[in-house]
Amino acid sequence: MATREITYLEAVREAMSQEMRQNEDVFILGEDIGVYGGAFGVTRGMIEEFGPERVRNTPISEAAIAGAAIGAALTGMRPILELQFSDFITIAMDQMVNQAAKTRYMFGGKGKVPMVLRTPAGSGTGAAAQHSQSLEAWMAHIPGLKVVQPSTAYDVKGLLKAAMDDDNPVIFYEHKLLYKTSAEVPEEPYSIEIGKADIKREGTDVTVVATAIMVHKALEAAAQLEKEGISVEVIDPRTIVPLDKETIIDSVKKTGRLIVVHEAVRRGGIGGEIASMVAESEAFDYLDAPIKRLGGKEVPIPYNPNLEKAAIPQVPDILAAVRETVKYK
Amino acid sequence: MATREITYLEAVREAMSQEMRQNEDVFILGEDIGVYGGAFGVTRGMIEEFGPERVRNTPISEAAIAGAAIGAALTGMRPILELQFSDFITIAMDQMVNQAAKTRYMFGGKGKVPMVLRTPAGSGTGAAAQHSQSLEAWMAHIPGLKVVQPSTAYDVKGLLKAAMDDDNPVIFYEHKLLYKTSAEVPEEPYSIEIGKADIKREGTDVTVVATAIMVHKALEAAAQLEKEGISVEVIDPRTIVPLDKETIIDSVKKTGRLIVVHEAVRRGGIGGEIASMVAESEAFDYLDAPIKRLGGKEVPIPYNPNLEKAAIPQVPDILAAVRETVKYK
Amino acid sequence: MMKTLKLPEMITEEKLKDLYKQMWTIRYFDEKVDQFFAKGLIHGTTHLCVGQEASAAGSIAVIGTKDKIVSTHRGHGHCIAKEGDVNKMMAELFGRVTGYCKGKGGSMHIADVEKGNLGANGIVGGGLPLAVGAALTSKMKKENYVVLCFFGDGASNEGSFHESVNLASIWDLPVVFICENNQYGMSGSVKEMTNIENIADRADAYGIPGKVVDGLDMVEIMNTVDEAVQRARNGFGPSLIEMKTYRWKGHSKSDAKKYRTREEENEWRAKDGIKRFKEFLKSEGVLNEEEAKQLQDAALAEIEEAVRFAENSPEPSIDSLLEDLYA
Amino acid sequence: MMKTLKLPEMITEEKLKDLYKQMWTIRYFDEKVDQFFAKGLIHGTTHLCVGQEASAAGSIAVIGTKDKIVSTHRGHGHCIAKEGDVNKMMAELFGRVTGYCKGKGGSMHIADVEKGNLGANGIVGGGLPLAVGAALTSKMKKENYVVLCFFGDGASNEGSFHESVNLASIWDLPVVFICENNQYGMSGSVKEMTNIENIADRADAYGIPGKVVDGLDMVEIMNTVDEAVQRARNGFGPSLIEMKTYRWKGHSKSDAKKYRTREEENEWRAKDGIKRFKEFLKSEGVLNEEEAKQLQDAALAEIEEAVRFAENSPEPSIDSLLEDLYA
Ligand SMILES: Cc1ncc(C[n+]2csc(CCOP(=O)(O)OP(=O)(O)O)c2C)c(N)n1
Ligand SMILES: Cc1ncc(C[n+]2csc(CCOP(=O)(O)OP(=O)(O)O)c2C)c(N)n1
Ligand SMILES: [Mg+2]
Ligand SMILES: [Mg+2]
Repeated sequence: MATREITYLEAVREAMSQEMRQNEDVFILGEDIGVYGGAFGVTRGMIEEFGPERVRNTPISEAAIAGAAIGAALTGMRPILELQFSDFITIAMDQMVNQAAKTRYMFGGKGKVPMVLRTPAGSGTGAAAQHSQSLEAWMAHIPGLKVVQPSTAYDVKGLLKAAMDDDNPVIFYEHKLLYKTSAEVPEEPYSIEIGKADIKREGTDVTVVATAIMVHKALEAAAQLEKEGISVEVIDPRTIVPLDKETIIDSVKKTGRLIVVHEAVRRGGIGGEIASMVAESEAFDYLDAPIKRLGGKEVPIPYNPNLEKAAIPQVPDILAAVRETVKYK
Repeated sequence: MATREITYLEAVREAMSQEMRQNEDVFILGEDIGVYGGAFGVTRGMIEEFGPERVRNTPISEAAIAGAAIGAALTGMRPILELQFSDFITIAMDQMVNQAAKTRYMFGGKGKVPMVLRTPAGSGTGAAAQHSQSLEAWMAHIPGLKVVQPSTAYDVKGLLKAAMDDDNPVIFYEHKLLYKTSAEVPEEPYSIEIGKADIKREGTDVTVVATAIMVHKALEAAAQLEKEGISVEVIDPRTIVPLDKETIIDSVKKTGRLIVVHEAVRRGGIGGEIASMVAESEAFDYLDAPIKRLGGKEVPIPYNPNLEKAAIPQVPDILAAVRETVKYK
Repeated sequence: MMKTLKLPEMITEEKLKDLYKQMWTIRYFDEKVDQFFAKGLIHGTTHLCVGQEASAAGSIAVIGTKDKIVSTHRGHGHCIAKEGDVNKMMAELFGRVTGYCKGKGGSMHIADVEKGNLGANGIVGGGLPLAVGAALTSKMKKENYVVLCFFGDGASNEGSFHESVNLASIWDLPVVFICENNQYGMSGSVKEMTNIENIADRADAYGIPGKVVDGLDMVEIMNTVDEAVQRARNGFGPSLIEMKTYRWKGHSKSDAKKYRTREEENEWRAKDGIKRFKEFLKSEGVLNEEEAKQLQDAALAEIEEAVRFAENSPEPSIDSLLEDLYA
Repeated sequence: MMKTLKLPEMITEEKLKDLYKQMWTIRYFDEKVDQFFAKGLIHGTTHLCVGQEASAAGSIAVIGTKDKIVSTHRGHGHCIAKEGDVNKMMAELFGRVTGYCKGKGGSMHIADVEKGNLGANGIVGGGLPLAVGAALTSKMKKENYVVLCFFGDGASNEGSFHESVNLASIWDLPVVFICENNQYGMSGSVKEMTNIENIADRADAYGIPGKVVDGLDMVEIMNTVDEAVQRARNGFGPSLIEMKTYRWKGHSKSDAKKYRTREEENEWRAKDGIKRFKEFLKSEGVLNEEEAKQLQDAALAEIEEAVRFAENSPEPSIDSLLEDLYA
């Protein structure tokens, strides 16, 4: 397949556009996704290609637009809902959790809700407490949803294709700071299985499971640590529901040490799930050190850029955690 | 203090009534809490004593009534919001998470939101998927909230007093099936510190940390296991934010084995947090077996009573987990 | 016969008789459920629409199989009217594997997707956004179906009502919002919980037609809903129809009904929509007393059969717990 | 002087002059912020109210210190009008410890609880329920204050609008809902996003008065809000006032404004509320051109001082990260 370097943002747009060209049932709805191109410019140009019927600018009504996506999905469409900031899922929560996630089960296996809720998450833009959260752990707690967190332009295109092809509601987190990162991405559509982790870097001394933007920080840390003679394996789960337990467990069995890193607040974050899953697994006996979790501090994301950075794990935090873990006897 | 046996439900009502007699600023608002007495009868008789101004029947408008409580709290009242079912926090989520939890921090330490959101949680009443959830892990993930889950009539009265006295937003989970359980409860108001676990039963072989109704199931299991010569320590954290890490860690250092049990869906539940916290602590070196987590299955709560029971941990599950854990070599 | 009054085209004499029977089917179904609850033979909770049969039967009478409905927690009547199978309904309430949801949903989650019933809903106001979405499909796929979206007076104070009606309005979607105003939420009266005369007046806030109808008058219901359905089908967008009605029973299983008086209950009971429909049919010469009795008896027999069906159906296996989640 | 027009009692000549200066303070503040953003000297995002000064200044002019406001993401004007301190505001935008929120909140979370500004809000429609709660306190504690609740045209499509206005109405709470209709949300025009002429017409859905005012006409604003405030203060409950206005700048930091035309922008700019107020004051003999110039210059000087203050203020220490969460 021919590839070229494009950004994460372009990859999202390309995945949607290619799908919409192929499948009449796919459409997007969301706030300001029309001529404005969405708050982050992801849909820019799409209304021009697909028209206002398939790129539907909505009122600021998160509950109704989420429900409209669900109702449309239940009756044969395959909507993509762009939720302007992932923090606003608080308003669409009832529809996503009490309707989308449960409909099929409550109905005894009838009906399906093939929709993707795409939404930018994370801090780093100075948008403060109500526009910077990482709330994926909430969604991961809800049976019936799938939860995806791509970290690269390559992954985001393939995972979005898989999400659009999935017959279930998928919550698809795009990290704001990743939009401008780029990678080699095939021109043709391709699919990355939902539920398959990616070993972003192989290593032997310690396993670092990192999500979203933390994948990049972990890789940066790993490159530095290599110089110190520490070999770090970096695993990007890519999807947290379903979670690729096997890849993680195998890695820990090899390295004997595990650090989990995410941007979301540590307390109650998905790190607890991953760490516990490993500790309960056959990998327990291979653990040579306590599992460490790095995550956001127990505060809302502050506005000041220095505080904002201090609120979430940074490369030095990962370095310190790895060093401490490998030293553990 | 004089005590008598009253139910959990009566204890909740008594705590509120005593507080309202004392403090003019305390009032309750919620759906059908007036002559109807609330969906579970908790406020029965209160409108007769305190009148419709202080026992405010609201429209079915969860976002507005949560926000009204927050706004009232911010300006000097001390509201108690009765949310009819804890599942409906999905509608009040933006107000609780993006407003109540963050206001003070966003404002740089100004303003305070002294409110209690009381809400019945859990399954067991046949009310199915949208009326039976245990979503406390969501709230525990949000800095700025406190999260309380009392398991006995005694605890509920003392914890509710502490919650009403707290100057921060407290999410107070009452388990539906516990309403009718009773215990010796002092007549006078008393306070149980938020953040203090209770060792509900002492033991030496294994620590079971259980929340809400699972405390009772754990105690039942412990009683049976005693006959098998297994000594189980049952710890009820009572509040999951703040969490009394010390009591749990000390117990695990003593027993060397830990099982965490909650009704909420296991994946992404607070069990992961507790298990990881212990695994990261000094107790790691004392662990003689992998930590086990028991929690709800990865499905919405089904309607059929047998399925409903099978969806969450039951006494036999705890028995099996304990036996397996103590056997681990 | 059928000379004095105009009725929608599809409402033949045959259909009128069916509707009369259907109203009884609804009533008997819910009366039976009430008894089983009282005896503790059905668990969970349920919301009965005894007294409100007309709004379900009359509204759904004017749409076809391909049209859709979105129902509520008080949804047995809607389901029956939308060609629902009372056996499967009763079995569901009994938690049996032969039920609509294989015993997983219960009263609040009965759905009949094939027949266009997109489901009851345990969340007050939860169905309105879904109805908008279903109507959007109709429009985008040019399927030309109409969605009837039922909700209560209480639900009209949820934000989802506001957002949904506005959205349907600006997109001209084929949905008819039907507020079954039975005067109360669980206990909060519409008088206390709103400051307006009619919920239908809220239509103006969205630039759509709003109509108040006597929710016990089948003729008025059928004509008004039919007009709104035609409007929707022809691409002119949504309407809001309020049906003034009353639930005879308590809100759900335990309700001392302290929030209303005996007198009020009796007044409304006297206005019984079924009796009224019978009088109408008799006066129009469609039905005589004897035929009426036969239809009523047939309805009862159906319900009794449904109970037998339910009772004789097996419980779901525990293994089925983990099934049916993902498509 | 001041003979031709009736104005609310508290609007003395002195106050009129203050208001004129205040409008410039607001404009200069936001113009300055705009420049700093363009230069990348302020981070995050911000929403400027250049062009909309009148609705903030005029509305807040008729309430007192003990009264309260609930503001929005486009809240600099409200804050300044509610006795806000531009030094603390600018310092906050610079993320400094001397800012209103010690650098933790930024533009969208500036609050001045002591002065009765309950805060800007990053959640569209997020402030309405809070305003209802603040008004409830006033009523329950008999504090007799009134709450002005600002929100945008876009916010009027959020469920929280509906729930809040209904709740305030049935409880007769002292709150005045002020919709600053600047014709657009981020990009969605009010014409596309609603199907009605005026957002104020939604008042009927809650049984409260609804008024449309020219949001660039200080006199009309002051009189209309004053009437609603008096109504609220006297226990007659909420009102909904819509102010037709326009934001001159883009929605937030990057906005190509493709959703509107240059002509439209120019038309609205020509209607500048500040210029209009000056003409009014001149015609009433309250102000002459020279005094006007002095007030305007004084406003600019204040803002320049605010910038110096902000620039010279220290950043918060990293240690402060974990402070200020719990009371
Ligand atoms: C979001 C939500 N809030 C509250 C409830 C509890 N509840 C169930 S039915 C009901 C009353 C609904 O009133 P209305 O909409 O008028 O319908 P009715 O019951 O009268 O048919 C309430 C409060 C719920 N199920 N969902
Ligand atoms: C709940 C929510 N949805 C969406 C946004 C993103 N957003 C911020 S301002 C805005 C437009 C608001 O429009 P309006 O209420 O008219 O206020 P204006 O910006 O015009 O002053 C949007 C969509 C948000 N902050 N909160
Ligand atoms: Mg009702
Ligand atoms: Mg606007």
